[in-house]
Amino acid sequence: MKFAVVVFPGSNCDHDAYHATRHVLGQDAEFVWHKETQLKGADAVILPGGFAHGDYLRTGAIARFSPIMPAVLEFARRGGPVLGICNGFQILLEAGLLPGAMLRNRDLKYRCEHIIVRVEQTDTPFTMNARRGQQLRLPIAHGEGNYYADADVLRTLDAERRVVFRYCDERGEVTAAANPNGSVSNIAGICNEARNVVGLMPHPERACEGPLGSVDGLVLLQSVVTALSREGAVR
Amino acid sequence: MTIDRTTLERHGLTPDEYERIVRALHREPTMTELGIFSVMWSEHCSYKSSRLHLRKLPTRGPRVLQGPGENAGAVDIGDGLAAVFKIESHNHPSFIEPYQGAATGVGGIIRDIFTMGARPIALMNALRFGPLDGPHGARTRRIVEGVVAGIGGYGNSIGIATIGGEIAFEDPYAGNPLVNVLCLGIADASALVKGTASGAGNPVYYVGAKTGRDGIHGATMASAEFDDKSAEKRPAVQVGDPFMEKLLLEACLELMKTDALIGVQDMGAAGLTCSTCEMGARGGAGIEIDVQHVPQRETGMTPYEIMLSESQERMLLVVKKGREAEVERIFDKWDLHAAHIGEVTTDGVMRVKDHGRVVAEIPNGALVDEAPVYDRPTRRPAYLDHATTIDAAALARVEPRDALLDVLASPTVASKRWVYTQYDTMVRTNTIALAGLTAGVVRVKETNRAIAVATDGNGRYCYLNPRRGAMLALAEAARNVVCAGAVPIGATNCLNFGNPERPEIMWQFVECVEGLAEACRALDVPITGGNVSLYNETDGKAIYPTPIIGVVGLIEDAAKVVTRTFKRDGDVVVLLGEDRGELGGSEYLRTVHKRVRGDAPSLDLARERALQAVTIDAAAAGWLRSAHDCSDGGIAVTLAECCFDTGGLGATIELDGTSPETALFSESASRIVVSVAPSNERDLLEAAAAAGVPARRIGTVGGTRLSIRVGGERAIDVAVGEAEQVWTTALEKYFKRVAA
Amino acid sequence: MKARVYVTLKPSVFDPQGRTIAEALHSLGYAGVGDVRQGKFFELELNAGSADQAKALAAEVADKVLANPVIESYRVEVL
Amino acid sequence: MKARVYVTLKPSVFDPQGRTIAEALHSLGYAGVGDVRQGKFFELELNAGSADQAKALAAEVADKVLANPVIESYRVEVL
Ligand SMILES: Nc1ncnc2c1ncn2[C@@H]1O[C@H](COP(=O)(O)OP(=O)(O)O)[C@@H](O)[C@H]1O
Ligand SMILES: [Mg+2]
Repeated sequence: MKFAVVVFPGSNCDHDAYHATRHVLGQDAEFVWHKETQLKGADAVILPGGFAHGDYLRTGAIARFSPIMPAVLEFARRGGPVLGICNGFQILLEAGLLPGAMLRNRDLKYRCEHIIVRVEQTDTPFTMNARRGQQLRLPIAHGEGNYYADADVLRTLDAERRVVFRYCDERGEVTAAANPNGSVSNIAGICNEARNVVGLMPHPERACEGPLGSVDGLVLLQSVVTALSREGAVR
Repeated sequence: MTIDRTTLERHGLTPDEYERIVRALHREPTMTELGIFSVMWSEHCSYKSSRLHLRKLPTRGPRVLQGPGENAGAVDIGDGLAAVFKIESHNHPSFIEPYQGAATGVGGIIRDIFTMGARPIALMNALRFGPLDGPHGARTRRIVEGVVAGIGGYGNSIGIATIGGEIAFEDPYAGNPLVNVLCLGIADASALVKGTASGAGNPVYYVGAKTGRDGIHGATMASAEFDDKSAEKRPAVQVGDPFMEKLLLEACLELMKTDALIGVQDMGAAGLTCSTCEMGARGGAGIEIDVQHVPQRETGMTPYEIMLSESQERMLLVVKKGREAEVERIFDKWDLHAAHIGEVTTDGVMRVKDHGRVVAEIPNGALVDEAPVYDRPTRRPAYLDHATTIDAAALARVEPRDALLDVLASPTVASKRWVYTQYDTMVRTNTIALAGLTAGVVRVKETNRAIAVATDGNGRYCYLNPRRGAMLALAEAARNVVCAGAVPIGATNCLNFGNPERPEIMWQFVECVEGLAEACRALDVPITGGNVSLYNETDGKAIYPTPIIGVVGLIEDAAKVVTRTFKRDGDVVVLLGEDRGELGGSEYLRTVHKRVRGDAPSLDLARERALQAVTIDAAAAGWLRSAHDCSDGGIAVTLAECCFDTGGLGATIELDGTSPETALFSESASRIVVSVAPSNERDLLEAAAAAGVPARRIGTVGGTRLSIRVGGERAIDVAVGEAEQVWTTALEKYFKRVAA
Repeated sequence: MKARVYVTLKPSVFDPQGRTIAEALHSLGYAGVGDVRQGKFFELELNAGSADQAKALAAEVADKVLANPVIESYRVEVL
Repeated sequence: MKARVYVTLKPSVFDPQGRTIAEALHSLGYAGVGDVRQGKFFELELNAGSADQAKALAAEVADKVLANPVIESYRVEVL
């Protein structure tokens, strides 16, 4: 299968996503420059981390107007798997593919370290190989990962089981102390109504090789390979 | 035109220097020319006080591909690749505006690396601040927060992992903090790019941010002391734009894959002036530009202002004639507008026009090679007569356990977690030793190799004994990469000192340079570049003489990287090297007894070299479960740190000696604490014996307490968890927000 | 013509920056300062025929780009 | 009593954020937008006896904490 890694000006985890999908997972992967308008026949799309347009104005606010975004929206509408990592998640929020918005981290500081998330839902193309309740040790690296949604949206997310990852402690408990950025309900990642678009703040692509400190991120990327082999790709 | 004294003073030029200018030009300079000379002949750009002495540094070696003189140095790391690295200071701007000063410092050193054709993959920073409490505590905390946020703000955004560094807090930096940043990149060894202009008629391009009035005379500011009037010079600080630099970085690397480029240099200190004349001088050519084509952010800028502006994120490129369209296409792709501002000439002259009218015409040689060189007088400082003695008998007795906890809580020794979690330490997935565990280690993708980098420099040692202090700095930086299992292959240095016009400061400088040179030779580590930052004084008070040394080491097998933490119950703890009972200049004396006294620890370079060789071999053989050197705080701190970040693994240790304080806190150099599986103990001890390196089993890993006996008597027995709590929280305590 | 667009977090959204500043001010002894909220503003140079046109243009830009309606509200002022 | 403190980069200091926003607006087809500069503002609840006192307090706070005089300037407004 083939991953498209969209490159916005200022993306800086584009190579990480490419390396993980191509060299670790052994799948096909291609960069797609944001000024292009086609996804080059990709089976899954990754919006990588970084600081698109410097994150000036608001994270993701300018990137969502990129020429490639209509193609991403259309791909998502037809059910294609789309993963937004960190800045990619922020872009999905700004683009309206996922609900809510990002605020600055509660303590106003950028934070980079390994944290733990709990897999809440396994019926998305990015978590189908995981166990419900499985704990993943993943790095975070962001200054604005404090997820916000109003009470109505939160109710909908809960009712529709769309919170995919929550920050938790080593025992799997969702506690305030385990929340690195102040996100409402410890939300680390969510999906859309159709469940094919997933955004999360932690970086699974940085946790795919032992020497980097964790391989827990692999399950997300392997899941989408499984999902596509079962269900076939959307073109 | 007559140029009066005040004009000269404003330009930081002496009457003598003015006469040299007139001699070089065979006429009086125009104002624009005077401005150009003033920045090129500033201490910052001309190295006029240091140049004579820097020549003493060894710069050659079998692996050196590029020594000092280009934007950065480069060493061969095998597989056709080069490690490109350099260190740079941004001390003065960081004091005035901590966030932007530090951020633009990071931006500057990154440009030096990618202009060489290298992809930057790692950043390090060496920081010095005043105490976090006491009379200037509040100001210092603000500076620390700003500097750390600025380093992170730039590095995180541009996407280069900050993999390490070091921070110390000492009184003399309260009025003059140090911000030294190192960047490491990887390049194709056969495709290093130079800052050279050649080929008459080849077009000269300007690319990047527009030129504004910011930073005019920044280089001159970095060449003067601070006083209460420094506030007036403040607008010299600039706002960094990491997004622009990210675009420049990607566009330049893309351009470098073509063969359309002749040479490139960033516009750092002294901006357009420096890049234009240096590129011409290196290529034995001239460059002619017209400032009307320089993209400008403000209206009505004069040629003087355009030539001297230090606006950030700008580059000067020389490309092959006929390839213009290709070059412009690449920059357009990245939304950068490349402006064609001039041509290469054959006459060796830097010619600046304004709408066709010549406003400056200076032979490059006059600016670069004929810049003044001073052999400034030196005098051994009087403080050394008394500072180097300690009256050990007068020291109050302290319980060793309490002393250890005190030292662990000293911000200089304490965990820097509060700092490095604010840096993206992992982006580009090369970092293979998590932050805080060892020297910074990055793998080199598509090879089996990894590179370790460490920076070190102990200002107290250099204050008490500049020559030996500098030797110790190089030895310690090298030892740190060795502890990761790497072979040191090259070094860069940033020499931070006070006002060189004072003979005592100049003496410190010369002593340090000579000490550094001797250590480099003995340990076979060539210097490939560096930076000198002088005039680090406020109101006549100088910082400690502080050479910061960055050493780059090569690990052939990335799977064999060694970290500081004990790994397994039952492993044997071995001390390589030996204690010589040296408390002079130690962290213990400073923290527990509030004294900066005594002589710096002794150093036998032959022994150091043997120690490092044994450690490298043991790491390569796969014997080492952990390795950590003894430095600030002595072996007690080393052992404690081996227990930290392990989930509470302890050790039981027996040390020789009669005085627990000395045995525990002496900072004798050339010592490494390693742990090995019991089955490897003999191998290691035999290898050490064969190399003439003292080595002794001092205990075992296990339990949850750190217990140290000295001369058979119990000295320290503390729960690892308790000590670790002190060590991890000491720094962040200063920065906790007050609860509402 | 110039316009300013002021963007603030909606009252229902917690403002960590304002809160931090308020705390900092209290710890510095400014007891007279109560709540603090932080916002941002944009000064736009506009090429518009009239103040009304300028206002409409600024509002459009604010709506589409400068503010995120999920968390922010804005106000336009023509200078 | 309420006061607002507006903080902007000094005119001579380059504003990369403003420039990036302006470029984004141009590429979205907003040709009528020229230069953009970004600033921030703070809304302070103040416990002050008079408007003058409020203004003085806000100015002090602006000077000491809210603005960085090296690169920024500020303006105070009592509501
Ligand atoms: N302490 C030093 N040791 C060795 N080389 C040095 C030292 N200081 C400066 N250099 C070399 O002098 C040259 C000029 O340095 P510098 O003016 O800092 O360059 P840039 O303007 O690119 O920062 C560089 O090649 C640098 O490596
Ligand atoms: Mg340079």
